[in-house]
Amino acid sequence: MFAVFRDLVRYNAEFTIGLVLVVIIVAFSAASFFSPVDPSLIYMTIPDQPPSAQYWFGTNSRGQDMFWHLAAAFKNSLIFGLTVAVLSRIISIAVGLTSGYLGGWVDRVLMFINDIFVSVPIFPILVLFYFVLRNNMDSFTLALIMAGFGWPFDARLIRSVAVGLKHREFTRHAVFAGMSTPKVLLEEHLPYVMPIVFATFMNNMLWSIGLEVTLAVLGFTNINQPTIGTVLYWANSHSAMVVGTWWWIVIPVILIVMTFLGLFLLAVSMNEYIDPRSRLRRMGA
Amino acid sequence: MTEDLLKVEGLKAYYQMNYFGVEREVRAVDDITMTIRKNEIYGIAGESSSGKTSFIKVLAAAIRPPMRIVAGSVKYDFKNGPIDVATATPAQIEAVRWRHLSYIMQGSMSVLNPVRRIGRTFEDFARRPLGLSGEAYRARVLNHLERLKLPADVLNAYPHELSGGMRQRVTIGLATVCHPEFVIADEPTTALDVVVQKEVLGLIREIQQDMGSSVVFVTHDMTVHANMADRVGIIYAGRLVEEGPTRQMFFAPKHPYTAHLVASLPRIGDTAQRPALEGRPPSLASPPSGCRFHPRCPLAIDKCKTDVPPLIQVANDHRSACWRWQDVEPLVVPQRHEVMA
Amino acid sequence: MHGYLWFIAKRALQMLAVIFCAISATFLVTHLSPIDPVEQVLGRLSSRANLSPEAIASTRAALSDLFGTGAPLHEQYVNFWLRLVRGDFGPSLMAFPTPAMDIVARAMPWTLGLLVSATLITFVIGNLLGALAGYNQNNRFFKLFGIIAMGIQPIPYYVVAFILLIIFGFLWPVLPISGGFAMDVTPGYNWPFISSVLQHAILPTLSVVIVGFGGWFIGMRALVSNVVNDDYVTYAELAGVDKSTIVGGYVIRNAMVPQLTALALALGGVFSGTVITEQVFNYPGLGSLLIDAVNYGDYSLVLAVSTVSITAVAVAIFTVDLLHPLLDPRVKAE
Amino acid sequence: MSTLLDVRNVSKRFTMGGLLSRKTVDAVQDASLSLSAETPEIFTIIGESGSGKTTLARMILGLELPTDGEISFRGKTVSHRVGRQERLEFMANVQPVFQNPFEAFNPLKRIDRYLESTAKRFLKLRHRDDLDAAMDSALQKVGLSIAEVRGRFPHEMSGGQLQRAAIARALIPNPPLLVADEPVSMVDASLRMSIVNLLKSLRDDLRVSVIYITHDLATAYYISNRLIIMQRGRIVEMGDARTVLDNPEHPYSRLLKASVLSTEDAGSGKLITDPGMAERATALIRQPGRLVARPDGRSVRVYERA
Repeated sequence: MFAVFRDLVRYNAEFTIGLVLVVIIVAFSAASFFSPVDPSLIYMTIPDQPPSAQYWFGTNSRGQDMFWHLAAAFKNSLIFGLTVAVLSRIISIAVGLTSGYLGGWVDRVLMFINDIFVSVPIFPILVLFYFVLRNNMDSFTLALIMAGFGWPFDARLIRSVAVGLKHREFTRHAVFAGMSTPKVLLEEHLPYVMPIVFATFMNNMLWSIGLEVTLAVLGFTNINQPTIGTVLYWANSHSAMVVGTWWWIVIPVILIVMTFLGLFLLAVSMNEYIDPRSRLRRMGA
Repeated sequence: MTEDLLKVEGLKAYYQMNYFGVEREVRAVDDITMTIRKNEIYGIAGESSSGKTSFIKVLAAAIRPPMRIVAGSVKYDFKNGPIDVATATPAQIEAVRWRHLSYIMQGSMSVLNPVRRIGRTFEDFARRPLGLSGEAYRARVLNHLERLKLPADVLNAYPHELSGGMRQRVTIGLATVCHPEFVIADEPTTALDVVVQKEVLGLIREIQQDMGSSVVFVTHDMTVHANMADRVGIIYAGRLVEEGPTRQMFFAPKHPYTAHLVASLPRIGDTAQRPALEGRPPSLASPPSGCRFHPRCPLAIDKCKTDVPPLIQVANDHRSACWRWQDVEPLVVPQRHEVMA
Repeated sequence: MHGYLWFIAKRALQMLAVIFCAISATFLVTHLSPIDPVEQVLGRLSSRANLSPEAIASTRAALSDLFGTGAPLHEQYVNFWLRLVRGDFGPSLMAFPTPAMDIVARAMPWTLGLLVSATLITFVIGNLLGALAGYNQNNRFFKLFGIIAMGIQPIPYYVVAFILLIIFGFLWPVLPISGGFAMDVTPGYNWPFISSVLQHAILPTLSVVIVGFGGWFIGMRALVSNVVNDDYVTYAELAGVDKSTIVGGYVIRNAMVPQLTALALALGGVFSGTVITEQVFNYPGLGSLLIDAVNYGDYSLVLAVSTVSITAVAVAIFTVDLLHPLLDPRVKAE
Repeated sequence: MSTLLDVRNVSKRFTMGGLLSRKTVDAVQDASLSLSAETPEIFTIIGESGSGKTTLARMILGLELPTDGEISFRGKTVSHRVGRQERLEFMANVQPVFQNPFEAFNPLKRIDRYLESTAKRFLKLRHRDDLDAAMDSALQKVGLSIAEVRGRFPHEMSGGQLQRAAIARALIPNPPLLVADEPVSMVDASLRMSIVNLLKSLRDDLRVSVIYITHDLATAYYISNRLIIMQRGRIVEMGDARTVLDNPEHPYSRLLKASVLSTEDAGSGKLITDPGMAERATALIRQPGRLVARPDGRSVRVYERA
């Protein structure tokens, strides 16, 4: 595992850039654990200060030090993304492996449900949830709902691998060696889908954080909790660009782009590492 | 004496790979010299990963990275002039493709475009090299299909609508419709059932005799070679270890590996115990020193471990690369047996 | 042809099932939540002074009818469907007493236009360039293009729309950044109106195109670089088949099959993106409508927009699926 | 004399397509055979692709249920829809041998893991020493030892070693019956005979019966005691291997034999099969006919002329 990591860093520029970006963002958000101020409080400092030695990222119109505020926002958003990714990975692994291995009507039913989830436009649904739940919708509830919608693409991907594995002889061999179905799935098949799980993990984080940003910007989440989205929401509602507090918008946007680019590059380079055909291409180049 | 159509000299083709910093060199074809004559079927036999597929890729001028020709020449003497595919430019190769040099690729399912009708594929492949237009082209194709015992309406079919045998005949048709001088066939019958296999083999032979062209036929199945080839060459670990007229190869092999291949074939009407060859084919990335067969060879002596045996003439038209070729005996004496139909 | 009919029947059934399940889920969400939708809406309404008691009463009646509050759950469910199939979502609160459905119908063409044009542009250009990039892997121009596409692709719709807004609203104000058409033109089939509509559509479309493009480009490039290694392409190259025939008839043709499936799967996401884009550019489509309705607490309208968009996306996916057998003859044989 | 395996009038019909566009394929039709418990033998099922030989094998392993008829092993019906305990009991008696030795083990897992699981499940062994002893004794039977296998991954072993290890794994519960589905069709010539010879020695030295499924008449002749020849789901000829293959009676059996490429005329280039032969054989596909016993012990499918 370490050797793979080392090779990726050494020979895959995309992976290295992605890793550097993600490490920067993670370190930045981890800084919020040492924050001298409670980031949810307002009017703690002089408002509307441009970036300076004292306030690295400036302060906003609500009197918050943007450095610590953004650190907390990124921490919350990353935790949110991780939660969604972990939960939806569990669902997609369970559905994908079971569906692919058992086949028959179990497969048909699961894939039918899967197709429904794929073709439902999630945004109106999330808005509907917000509309009904209003202030009862905290970020964990939102994560649960999004995990409920974030699995079907990847479950299909995992299923297609599992179908292939089912017909490989070692699966039947394992069965005739007396292994039970859960054992076959978890010990024989799971290792094969782990690369997919890792790669889709990143993509899923991107997707959920992006969606959270969107909802928050529109004011459809708990706007008092600092997240990437709520930062933009408040900047918008104070017309930051118009009144000239550009750092309130520009710095978060740069950080967002770094986060998304970093996660995306990690996902892409891992995908490439997994796909044997592109591996072959690489050798030919 | 018949004329030579292809002369391969000192051919070395290696796979050179660099994957995430790990460099690997696989010597798939390691110093092969041979000739192929006009109007003959030359069978190439070898186990999987012996380098036989790489070798015929070179013959077919289908060299792609990571494979590279390291040394040697592959000279054809076509009617439109000689060409060395090891050094020829893409345009020169283009000029001989299909008209003079054609190729039947392994796996009839995957070599046909799944979303294109057979007729379109025929047009793509054959229209330009044939240089015929309209009716003349159509007549030529239909005539060719008839010879392959294929109905005319396969032209309207998609590959997935045909049976395995039909598909294989279509690929043979594609490769032979231009009456090329040289056809390379890579395991064209491996996936077929025995009955269909015999049919298709018969067809290839028939067409070869009609056209008077040369065919290089590659398969690991020795019984196919016994029935198809005029001459057989055995490749082991990237090297040609023996070649000779088919009959001599089967009844008087002069290399222990060939002797073993022939002996291990069971026959109906004969229940004598058949020997098995232990060990495994060597890795082409780090082949054994000396004779590459020595770790599995029952006749191996010390010299075999250090010195590479040259391919020398051992009988009329028969060459072997073995220090002890004079001691090689057929392992199972072939019995004459009445074949009942 | 028989196979094709079965294929259509199967897909149609699937579409209906999607619509049915999604809308049923909508019903369940609103009913399983601890909050009574009717009272919740009315509670918010009473805090607004500018609504007449008449409007409130009529809304209470419509909502109670729609949700059948008080009746057993299954009866409520049946009622809900009965009204839904008639397109009756009750009156909108924002524009009382206009039926919510009418407002949705008015917003629909804007979104549809944006969605269809943006998707078509993205799909065609993205796939074309992606295919060329996949086939000419060592071309510098395409390599650079790929890097740019990769960089833009993961950025959320909102951020891209926002950046465009900043550029064209503040830094270089040459394009209209708000609304569907200018105030001073008369809607109808006249040139000033059409040109105004087109101008106003540029930025919203562009933001959807920019985000979507990268996905298709990267996807197609990867597919093509795989197809290029497939035996039938290698074989055609060995046979000296025309390069243009190979690219068009062999490579792109085969790589398009999975891309079409991907298009069907992407439509839901594109719709979500459109919603956000509309909000940013204040575009008079379903997205802006949905957000306004949520902010206003207009239950009927929210429900109407959700239902219509779920149905529309399902129908769009169905339509794309119908094209599938035309591209892949193997589907019919299934 | 007691029967080990009894296949009685077994048919298998597959339904393709969805609810509306139903299409049925009769993979196996009315097949019967039985193996005796006292005399171990290699019983060969010969057929081309689509003959139903693999389906029949899958039914014997209990992976597929017959649509009609019954398969019983030592008097008990074979099925996968039974309790786990009963299924394990069956698996302890009937074990498969796989087609491709390189595929038989999960490339990401160690080989001994399969052997250990087998010993734990079927022999109910718990202690390290007992497990090792069971594994080693099975490996010895195929010419390997635990030392050669322990801790190794599939890619570290040769095809021959892998196939041996797979067979050793199957032998751990001392099953009286092995089902080998095309065990040599995917391996190189040099490996083929070593596997075929091993199957032979299992029968002769360990008294294990083997159902050997193949399309290759030559190896069938070489190792089998009895055989059946299947054409499109039907058994067309059945009997002693030598009797049948030396002088096949059914037109399809004759066609198969005539299509076998022989090395006896190597170099003479004889590749023509009498075309009437193929016609006669395929003409019979749709007719049911019935199996009739011949004085030399074989049964042949005969057809009433209309």
